[in-house]
Amino acid sequence: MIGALLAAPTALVTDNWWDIRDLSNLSGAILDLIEDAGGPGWLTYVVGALLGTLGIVSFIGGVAIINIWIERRVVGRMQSRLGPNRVGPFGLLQPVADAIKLMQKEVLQPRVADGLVFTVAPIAFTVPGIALLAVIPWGRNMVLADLDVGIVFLFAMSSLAALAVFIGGYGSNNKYALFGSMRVIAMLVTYEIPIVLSLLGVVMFAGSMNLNQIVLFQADNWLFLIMLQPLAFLIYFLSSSAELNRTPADLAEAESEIAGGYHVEYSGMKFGLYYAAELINAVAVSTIIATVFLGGWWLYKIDEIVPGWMIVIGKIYAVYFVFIWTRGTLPRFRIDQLLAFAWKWMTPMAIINILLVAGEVVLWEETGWSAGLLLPLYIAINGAMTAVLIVAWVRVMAPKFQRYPDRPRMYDGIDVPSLPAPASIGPTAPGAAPARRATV
Amino acid sequence: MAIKSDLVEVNIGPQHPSTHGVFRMVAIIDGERIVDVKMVVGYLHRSMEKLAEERTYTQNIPFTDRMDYLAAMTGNLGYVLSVEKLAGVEVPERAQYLRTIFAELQRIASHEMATGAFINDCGAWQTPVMWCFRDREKVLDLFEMVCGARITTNYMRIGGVAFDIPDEFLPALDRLINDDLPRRFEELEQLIVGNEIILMRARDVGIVTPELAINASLSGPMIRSAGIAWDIRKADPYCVYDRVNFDIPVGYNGDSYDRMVIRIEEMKQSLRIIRQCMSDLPAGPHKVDVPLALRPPAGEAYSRVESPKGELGFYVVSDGSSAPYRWHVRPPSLINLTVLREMTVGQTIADAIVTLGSIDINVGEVDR
Amino acid sequence: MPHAVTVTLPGQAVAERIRSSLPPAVRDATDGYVVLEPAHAFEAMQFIRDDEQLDGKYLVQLCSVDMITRIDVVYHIASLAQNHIIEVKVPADHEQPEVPSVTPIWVGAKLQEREVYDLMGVVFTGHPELTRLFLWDKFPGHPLRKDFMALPGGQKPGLSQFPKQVPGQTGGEFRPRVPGTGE
Amino acid sequence: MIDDAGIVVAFWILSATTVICALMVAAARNLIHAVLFLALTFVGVAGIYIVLSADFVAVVQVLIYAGAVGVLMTFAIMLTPGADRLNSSTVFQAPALVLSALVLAVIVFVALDTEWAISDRQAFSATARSLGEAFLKPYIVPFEVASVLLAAAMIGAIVLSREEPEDERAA
Repeated sequence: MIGALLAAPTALVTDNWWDIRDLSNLSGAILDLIEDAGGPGWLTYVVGALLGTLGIVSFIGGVAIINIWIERRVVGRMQSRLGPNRVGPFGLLQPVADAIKLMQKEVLQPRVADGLVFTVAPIAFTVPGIALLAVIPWGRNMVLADLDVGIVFLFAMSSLAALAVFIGGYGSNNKYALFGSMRVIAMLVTYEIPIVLSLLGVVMFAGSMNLNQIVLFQADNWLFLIMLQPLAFLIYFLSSSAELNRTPADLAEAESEIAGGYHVEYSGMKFGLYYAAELINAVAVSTIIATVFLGGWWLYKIDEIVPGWMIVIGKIYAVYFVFIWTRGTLPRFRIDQLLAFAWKWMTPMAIINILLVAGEVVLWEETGWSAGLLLPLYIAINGAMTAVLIVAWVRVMAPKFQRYPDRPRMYDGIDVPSLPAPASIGPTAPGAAPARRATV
Repeated sequence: MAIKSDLVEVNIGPQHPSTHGVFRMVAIIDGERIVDVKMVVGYLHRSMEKLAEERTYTQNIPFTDRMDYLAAMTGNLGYVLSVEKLAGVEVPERAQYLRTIFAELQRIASHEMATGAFINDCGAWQTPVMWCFRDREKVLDLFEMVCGARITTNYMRIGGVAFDIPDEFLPALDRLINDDLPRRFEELEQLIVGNEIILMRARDVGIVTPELAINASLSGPMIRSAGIAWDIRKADPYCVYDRVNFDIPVGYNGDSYDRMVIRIEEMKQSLRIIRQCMSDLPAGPHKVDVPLALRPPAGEAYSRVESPKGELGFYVVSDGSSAPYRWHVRPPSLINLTVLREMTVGQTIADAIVTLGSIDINVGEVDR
Repeated sequence: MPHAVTVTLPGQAVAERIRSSLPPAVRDATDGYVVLEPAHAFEAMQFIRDDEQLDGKYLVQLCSVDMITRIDVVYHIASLAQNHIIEVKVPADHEQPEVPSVTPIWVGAKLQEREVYDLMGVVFTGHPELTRLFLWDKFPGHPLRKDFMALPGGQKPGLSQFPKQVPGQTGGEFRPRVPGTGE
Repeated sequence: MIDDAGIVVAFWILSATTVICALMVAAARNLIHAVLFLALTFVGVAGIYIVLSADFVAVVQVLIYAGAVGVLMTFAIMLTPGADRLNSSTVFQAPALVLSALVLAVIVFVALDTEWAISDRQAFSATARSLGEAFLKPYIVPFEVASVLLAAAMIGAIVLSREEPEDERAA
């Protein structure tokens, strides 16, 4: 049996149950068992769905725990410190310890808080993150819900999260939480538009909104969509990092400003749920990027040997590392700069990208030239266009900070210009210049 | 027609992650814009000036550590210089060089803390803070090697320094100054200086005009960021500052970004000073012995030192007895806060936090 | 250029300069400082700041000293351009100390005057917002005054090993040490 | 596909939740709870669309209604100053009940009386592609007119709620 497994690197995935490269064989075998045992029709349907959800929920549960550890270690290494290494070997049990601590902590609820909303909010915030994964194809025929409107389903779920976060902040009836939730809503609503527009470009190329079709498109044309659509990838990455409240856009729980944002009043497992939800949403967005832009379970012929779902997990962690990386280094935008960035930079660029892609797709459909000739040409065009557009946009829209050099000037002695004293000195001296706004 | 929104009073502090200690800022805000700021200080007031009147001149030295606990060496130095001026004590050459070296090391440690905290207020999630703290730890190790304490050093004495440096101090200092810190500062600069997001967050935030800077008697990075080249080490040189050459950085726009960049540049100038002091460090006694219950002649003296926060002055009045009759400290942090209202009104809360971070106050010195 | 050193202008020169335009303002002058009449202190300060020769545009620091018979408010005013310092004292009565505020001249004095009011009890007329800076409003008395006794019964804390008290002073009323006598 | 039993069961569950949530919207004491139940009703309606195999409309329903309109409602409640957050009981409760009972009666009568042309169930067909073509081929004009109208409305909203920048106010 092992021989067959090893001898079949080139053979397509065999369909006997122990071939773990495609888990759908396993679930298929279980369903056949029920069938042979004479179970009613709807039972196999229900059990099939249950098996799928069981797989996804266990994946997301495990990943949420492991990611706490990975994130703290990686950010630790970036800050030239070790990160958790006390609890268990290499600190691996640290997330488990955190989870247990959070579970046994008492859940405080402020007296003035609104009970129903206060409890529903964290749950409503976690569920969309998990539901997002139902649509992701993990293998050639390993997908829980092969929706034909996969991409729109992803947008729907992320917009639900916005409402949940807002009522969480509102429910806890605390000034800082209100700030946090107002900021979150402004940000999420603003950043949904660039997200939708950027993925539109991808859908136009792939010709279908079904995620499995998108992966198959990339498999057939032997390229990743990130090469074809670098601008869409950039826009999607930046807007989703804003949507996930991760630096450089973690406005919602900006510790230094509004200490804790929307989950400031939460404690115990409710806060644990918010904390896990953030990680789950981050993983969900990384999976979307991995599937749509980096080719899901397909990887240049390797997916026959290595199981598809392992490739997807590898890509998830590649994208997730970049999220951690930006979180470790970049400071935070201010709320008005962030919103201006979305309206004045991301949305127009996404629209230009869609126009270009429309032209290319029409050219491809009408002329009917072979993909082999056109696609490399498109890759070159799109890459050049991305670079040109970004440089031009920076030149046109960038705030004029450069009027002062970045480094101070050096004096070797004291030099005090003789200045008239400000005319009249009230409590607020008129000498103070009005705050010149840094318009973005 | 603007949306009518009523004013909300928000307490920033005293228990707040970014107010550098127990400092409370009551902001009246309209939406996110600040309409008025009221400062509440005094949470850390230990009335040191009253206590000092009960102790001899030597017993007062530990007070200066605990005032600006991030720059204890410069605190000691300031007080000791004023008493020496009052009592006319001559300090040996070696002590003067050692004092300069430790004052500059303390400036590096304090500026590391200030820059790290400032970037943390801008929102960078702890990474620059950790880098700055790692370098600051190295400097504190040197302090520990010399006087046993890292923060409250209590190292200067009237007439010199408490202990001479051990033999392994100079090689450790040489390794730190010449091949470790320059690389670290380079790393820090690449991460921060010219970083677009920090430019967007810190440029044109918390602006001080030159006229206001002079009139509000600001000092240190605050007055230099407004474009006025004023540094006590140049204007009124003490110790060996007249024998070493170094530059003072001056900003253009008087905003938070200028202050941050000035602090980084000052750290690099401190390296230059320490190198020159190390090369011509003379031998000889490290202290002139002064009676423990020194009785300076009746009179008064005001002397000042360029501490990392600004001009730290000591006004000591003596009535001939062994305890100072009056012991007043010019607190640069408190006086730099005079313009907090002018800098933050009209800006958002996020800017106010960044401005407060850029002023770099130390609540121990504000409240004394 | 040669290393500048901050010069402390002798009191007599400053007094001459002030008397040239405000004769009654100066009470007396020693080589270290100038003593101003409280009544004309504000105009004198205004003159110090606006005069080209004195050019006192930078208020270095402001504090008060309790001289038992009176309370001196000490100002150090500097000119950054010409790099010199002037020390000016304004005496005020010990029971009801009343000194014109210089905040309209230098904004820097705003917080320092509040601190002096808080700890020494000197009332600065004309100060925009004269409230206590460190202590809470209903704090009894002003701690930095010499007669503010830290311990009941007149016992002074500290300095037990350096006998400073005059025999018989332990307990009972407080006999101030008059400065200058060194006893 | 499963046989009819699953569909019928799903339909009854979904419509039951939708109706209950709709009632709760009216009966909830707190306005924010009302908005939450409103969002739940929209999700219930989306479920019913799925049962009718209109998958694109269902997902868009969740996206537009549950996501955007829910947030819009909460914002509206938050930003109206002085609006007390409780469903105050007004004097019109009785007449409102009577009116709604009447409307319910009419709907039930119409539903029972007319013969619906009940077609047999086809397989679960994907509707997204056909919807797209319908938008751009036969109904291109109304689609463009609608988008122009929406753009105009958006620009109007921005102009209305824009705070005059300082210099204009000063001029």
